[in-house]
Amino acid sequence: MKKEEQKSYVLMYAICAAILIIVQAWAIWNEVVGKRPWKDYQRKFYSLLIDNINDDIEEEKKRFDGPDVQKEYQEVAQKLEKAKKEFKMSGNQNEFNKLEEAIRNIRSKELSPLQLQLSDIRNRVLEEEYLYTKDRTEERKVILDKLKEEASEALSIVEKVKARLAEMQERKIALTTQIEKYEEELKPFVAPINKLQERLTLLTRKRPSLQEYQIHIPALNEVDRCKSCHLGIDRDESISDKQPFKKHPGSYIFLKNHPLKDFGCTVCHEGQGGATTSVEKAHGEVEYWLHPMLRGSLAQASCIKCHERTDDLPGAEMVSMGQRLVVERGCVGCHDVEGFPTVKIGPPLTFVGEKVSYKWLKTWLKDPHETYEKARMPNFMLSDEEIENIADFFEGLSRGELETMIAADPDVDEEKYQRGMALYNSSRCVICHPREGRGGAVKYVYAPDHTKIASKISKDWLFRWIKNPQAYHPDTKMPHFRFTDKEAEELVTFMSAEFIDWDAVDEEEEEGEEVVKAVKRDSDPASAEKGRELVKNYGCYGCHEIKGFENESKIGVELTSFGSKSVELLDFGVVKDLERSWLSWTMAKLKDPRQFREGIRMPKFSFTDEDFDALVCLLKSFKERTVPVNYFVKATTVGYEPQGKFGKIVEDLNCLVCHRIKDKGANFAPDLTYEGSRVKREWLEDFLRAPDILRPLFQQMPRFNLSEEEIKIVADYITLVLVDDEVIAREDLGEITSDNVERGKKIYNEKGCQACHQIGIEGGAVGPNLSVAGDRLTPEYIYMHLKDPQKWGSSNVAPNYGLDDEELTYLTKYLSDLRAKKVGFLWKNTN
Amino acid sequence: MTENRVEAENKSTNSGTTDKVANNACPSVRRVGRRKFMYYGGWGVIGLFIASVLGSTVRFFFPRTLFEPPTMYTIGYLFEYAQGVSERFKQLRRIWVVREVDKLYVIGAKCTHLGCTPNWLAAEGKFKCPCHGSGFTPDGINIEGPAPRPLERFKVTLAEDGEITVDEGTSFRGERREWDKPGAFISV
Amino acid sequence: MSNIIHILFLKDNEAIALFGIIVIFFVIVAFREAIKNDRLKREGKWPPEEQSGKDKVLAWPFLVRKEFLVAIFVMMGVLIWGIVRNAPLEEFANANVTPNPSKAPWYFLGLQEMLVYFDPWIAGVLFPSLIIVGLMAIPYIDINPKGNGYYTFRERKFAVSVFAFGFLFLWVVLIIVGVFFRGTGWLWYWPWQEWDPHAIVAETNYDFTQFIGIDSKSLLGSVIGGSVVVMYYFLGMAIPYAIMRAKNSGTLQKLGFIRYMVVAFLFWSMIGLTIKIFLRLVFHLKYAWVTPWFNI
Amino acid sequence: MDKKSDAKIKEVVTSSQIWKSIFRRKHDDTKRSRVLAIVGNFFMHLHPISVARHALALKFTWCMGGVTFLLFLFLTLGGVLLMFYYHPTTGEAYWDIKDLHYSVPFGKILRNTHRWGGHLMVITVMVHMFRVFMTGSYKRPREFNWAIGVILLVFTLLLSFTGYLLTWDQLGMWAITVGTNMARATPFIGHEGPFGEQLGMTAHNDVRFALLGGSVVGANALLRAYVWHCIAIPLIVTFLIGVHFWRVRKDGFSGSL
Repeated sequence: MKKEEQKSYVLMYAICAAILIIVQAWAIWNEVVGKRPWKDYQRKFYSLLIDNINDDIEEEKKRFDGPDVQKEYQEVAQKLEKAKKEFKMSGNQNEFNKLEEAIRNIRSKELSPLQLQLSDIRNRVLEEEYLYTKDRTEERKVILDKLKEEASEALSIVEKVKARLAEMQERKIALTTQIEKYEEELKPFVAPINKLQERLTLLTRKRPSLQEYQIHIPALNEVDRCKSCHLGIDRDESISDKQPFKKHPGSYIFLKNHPLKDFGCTVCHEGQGGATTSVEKAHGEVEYWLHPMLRGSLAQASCIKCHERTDDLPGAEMVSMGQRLVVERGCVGCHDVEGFPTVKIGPPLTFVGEKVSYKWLKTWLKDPHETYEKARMPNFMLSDEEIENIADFFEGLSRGELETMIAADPDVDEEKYQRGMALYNSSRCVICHPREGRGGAVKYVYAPDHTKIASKISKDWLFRWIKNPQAYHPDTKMPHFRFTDKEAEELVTFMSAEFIDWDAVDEEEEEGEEVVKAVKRDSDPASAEKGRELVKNYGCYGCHEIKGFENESKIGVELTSFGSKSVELLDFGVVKDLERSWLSWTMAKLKDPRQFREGIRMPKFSFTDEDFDALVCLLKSFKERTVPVNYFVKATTVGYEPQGKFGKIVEDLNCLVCHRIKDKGANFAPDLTYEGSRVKREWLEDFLRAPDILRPLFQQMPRFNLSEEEIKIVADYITLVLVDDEVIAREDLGEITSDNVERGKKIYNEKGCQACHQIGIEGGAVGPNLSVAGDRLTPEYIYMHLKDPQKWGSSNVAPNYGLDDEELTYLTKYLSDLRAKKVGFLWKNTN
Repeated sequence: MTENRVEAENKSTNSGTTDKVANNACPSVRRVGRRKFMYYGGWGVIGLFIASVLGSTVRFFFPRTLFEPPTMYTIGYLFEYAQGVSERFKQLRRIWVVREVDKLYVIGAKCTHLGCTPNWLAAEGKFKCPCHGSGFTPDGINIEGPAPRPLERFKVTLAEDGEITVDEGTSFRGERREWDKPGAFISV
Repeated sequence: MSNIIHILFLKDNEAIALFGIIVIFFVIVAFREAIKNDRLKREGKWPPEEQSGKDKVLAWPFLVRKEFLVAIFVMMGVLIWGIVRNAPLEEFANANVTPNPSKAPWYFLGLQEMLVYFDPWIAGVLFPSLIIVGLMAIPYIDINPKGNGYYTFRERKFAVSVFAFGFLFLWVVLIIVGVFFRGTGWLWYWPWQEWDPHAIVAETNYDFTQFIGIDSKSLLGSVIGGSVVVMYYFLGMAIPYAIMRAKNSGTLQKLGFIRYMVVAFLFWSMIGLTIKIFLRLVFHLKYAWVTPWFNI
Repeated sequence: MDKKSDAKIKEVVTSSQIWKSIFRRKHDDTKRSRVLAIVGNFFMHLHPISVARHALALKFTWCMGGVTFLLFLFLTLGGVLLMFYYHPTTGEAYWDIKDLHYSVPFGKILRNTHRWGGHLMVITVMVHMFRVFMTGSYKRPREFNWAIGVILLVFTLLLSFTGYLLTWDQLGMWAITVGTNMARATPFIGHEGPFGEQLGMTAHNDVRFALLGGSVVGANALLRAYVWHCIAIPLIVTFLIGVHFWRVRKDGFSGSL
């Protein structure tokens, strides 16, 4: 072994040093290039931008070189040449130069020294003034006055010089008016190209340096650097349809209302706004970042952060649908969510034993969607034994008054049957209740399918139900039709003969059972007790009112902060091949709730794919709000409640299931907020008595058989309360004469109104029939409506034609003149 | 690294090694030459490394992004300003908005002497800096005290919706006759 | 297998893996050197010429150049490490959400692992204090003049064994266990097992006196438990003392009574720690001594 | 390179006034100037003039003490740089770290090396101690220096520990929570320790409260960790390292038989 003194480490030293410098180079590369992907994107963006501008220039040039444009251009150019020549020839140029010289001279030699002198005097005046306020001696006063005089003198001199200057300038300008005029005229020809060229040179010579763009919003405690890659996000046009160069879609709704500088990106889209080193990190799709980016419509989950109400919010359709679904489909029956009311969406089961047949109950429990496609009740995937137990339990829920369950009965009095059918039609049951999948047009009303209803429920119950639905189910959406006992009986007769499940009848006939009249059976108490336990276990009382379960608490997990639940807290159980993310878990859970392990009680819902997306979107929004108060958008109208007797009728008839008044209710039927200004009282009363055919069949309002007194209450309320001040203010529209009616008709035809509206038997069926518009609508309303159709109710699809006042007046008069007698086509009530 | 010294040491202290050197003089010389190269090369590389670390450190002191108030902002609409000097945005943005008969412009509230914030003395109709007594006319021209040049003006433009936008990134200096340039004012 | 790689690159764990490798490497180096030296000694070749301490070499340049090389090497390593691997940064601190598992910094994981077996005041306060005091006391209680300045095992069997046990087993191994074998819910996971936050393990522990049918919280239980602990220390100290005394041991004479007591107390505390771990793992012993104020 | 010109350049450089003003004396390859290189240089003065031959061997010293010191210097410098972009407040700390990762030039590598270097220093300190024990180097006359070393070990752990919280993330926060929760079990002065309750200790007056400046890991704890980590402990450690080195120089390297 060598002694230490003889050893040489120089080779090792050289190697280490070399590696060290390489590592340092690596570190620098990493810093400058490796971790800065946005530099590449920005370079690409600018090159794309230049390409785009080049294309535009080419196009502009082609346009400019076109013969027509060239001809015009040359003409003006020649005129300009001539003007210039004249300017030179006539000696104007010399004068121009002289004037310019003179102006310069006056400015520098006269005005500047004078102004300096003036400010000096002014300063002295101020000083003297100050001193005078201190001692108030006469000498000072004298000096001060003298100075002031001097100052005003100097000022007048300055003013004079200025006036001279102005005059000279005017003369100077006058000399070149001709040239300037033609130059102005030439500008539009070359302006687009010049502008583009200017942008191009700016981009190629003085391109913005590659840099991190940052939006810092202290109020939101937010730093977004998204624009570093998405450079074109707030441009008016996309320069490429690929990310990250695209512009923000739907920018009218989103970016215009939420300027980037005040909102940034992550307040809606989440993700890791500050991250710039890789795409995954920036989008927050990495470990330890709790808020991965909400792409596309999922970003609607953030609307709720600030917007108290989303149901009318454009661009928030998905999340508002989710909000509706959560209530409509009974999610809140099992899960507590802050801000959502607890509603029992199912019918009460208090005396269900006397309502439905045992057999039907069993098929229903097996899978509600088999029986009724639109059923809201989910499939609990019960075993046959469980079904039997529950059915036994429900069978016992009865007052025991009904000895027999009499339902379907095909052999009935023909006359009664016919009258029942007419009543069934005029009551327009089919608007809500589908028959073999047809009908049921009202959104979000889940009325049972009538097809096999006779095999389901007892006649007696049906009779009582039709007479007064709210007696059995206070929250039902079914209106209280004012049927007489006779009418109700006819209806029941018709229904029990018409809506029989013939398949089941065939089946039973084969089995040799009693077909129609199923005798009420006594249920086994032990089985019923088991059923009771099952009802408790599955939390049926979340949606249905069931006696004995009034004080039970909801069986589901609270969802208030579900959106921010971390993946570790989600139980994937036996499912192995699912991506470990919130999104995929939630989707899987909604689609097949029980796949994770045994013993999960959540049932399977029949949602469409759209529903699933909407629910996931809403669930994502369930997290604590963090926006400052001034970002919060309160609902514009506070809950309107119809008052008094009118309110009672509205509740009884469930008017708001279809109509909307002051932002409350649905938008299936016309908005009634300003109905008082819209329709004439006489027509309104007639309509309530016997609704006219105004709209296509499935939208026609049913006849509720209101009493005269009730009709008066409703009409009073509508004409007095539901009015718009603007419409009332315009009462003076003048007389209706045949002359101006004719002119109005001409406008009507010119504007193509008949394409959508029907008058008599002509015209389209998109808009309401206008044959008796004059009877129905007030002229003031017609006028205002024609002026700005969109303003009057969201369902109005009528385009705004931008008619002037005169045209409006004539058109109004024409329409007001459309009355029953004039058209000669009397509309009869349907019954 | 200290090989040349080692060689010297060997020669001076340990006579035994001289034989070796004598025996194979040629390879040794070449070896020494290469060693020397590596030695100096090594120091050069280390020097480069230290220099680049220092360079990186200098770069470190220049952040890419700042958390300062924006230099581009809006100050409302034309009709909100009456003739004269408005102090509406002095607290928030340190500017004065001045409206004359035919134009509107924005003056930065920063004395051109040593950067203090002057006061607007409405009664006397001038800006007065408390630090060294510089005075400026309402349009920003220095009239008294040590201030070397007029107050600076910032770029103003009208946005599409009619809001006035100020861009502090571009300033106009009176002594350079920049106040008549487009962008220095909005004509009313 | 993928699980262990996952755990390896979690948080600061790669540093701990490196720690393990470095420790193993240097333990091998140390004991190889020690055995070599011991052999030389036995063969009478001691002291070797270069360890005489009289043969000196100038610090400049021979020491400095080596230090410089090592410095370059270390900087290189740290730089590469810093480029290749990012320092951990988890979610924003949230006092309402405790990550599972929730671990102390790695060098305290030995202590955290001890928390499984002892109450916090022992594992987190008493033992760390004893470790610090004990370490500082080493030069004063190790009166063996041999082995000063060279690796040896034969001449310092007791000292090296105890230290190696304390450092390697009670410090390093417990850290490794805490880092790599303790998963969600601080449950034991083998490297090939996946951590399951929903896993359930039934574990019931018993106090010492419960084994003999006496309520550990009663006075009698407390007295019995206390006497067991006291007897452990007393016998542990007294018996070797008596034996050495009987043998007329020179070591004992040199140590003196106070030094002996300190050594014995520290030693039996260390052994007691191991015994408790063993009893917990095998017999599910919870506490040996239960009092209203503290439990051991 | 031509030897003559080489020598000439060297001559010119070393005889210039600037060179002389910095290096004080000539550095030629004589024993005397080599001795003076150590004695006369502020930085080199930590070394003895000459060392035992066996102490040069890496397999003897493992160079762990030196590496620890090197890392300490490196961490101090890097830490000073990191402080330029760090605000020790609960609202900003985490985002500052994120910014170091994403935006600050060379911020990421600086933070990474600071973190890994910190771990490495804890490792090297432990291994250093292990080596000192194995070579028996704590024995007379170096007992006191060993005690200083143990204190330095403790402070190294504390340095790393206090640094953990500064990122204000879940890892740091809960590591500190778990770590400091042990302190509340301190006998007598911790509110959950033996006799603590009897002595009137609560979560608001015990030793953990003093450590955290509150009953939970919050804004005060962050600021305290920051001050301890960046100022107090480095000062103490610097002082102790001085004593440690001074004792090494005075007591000499171990190994003389």
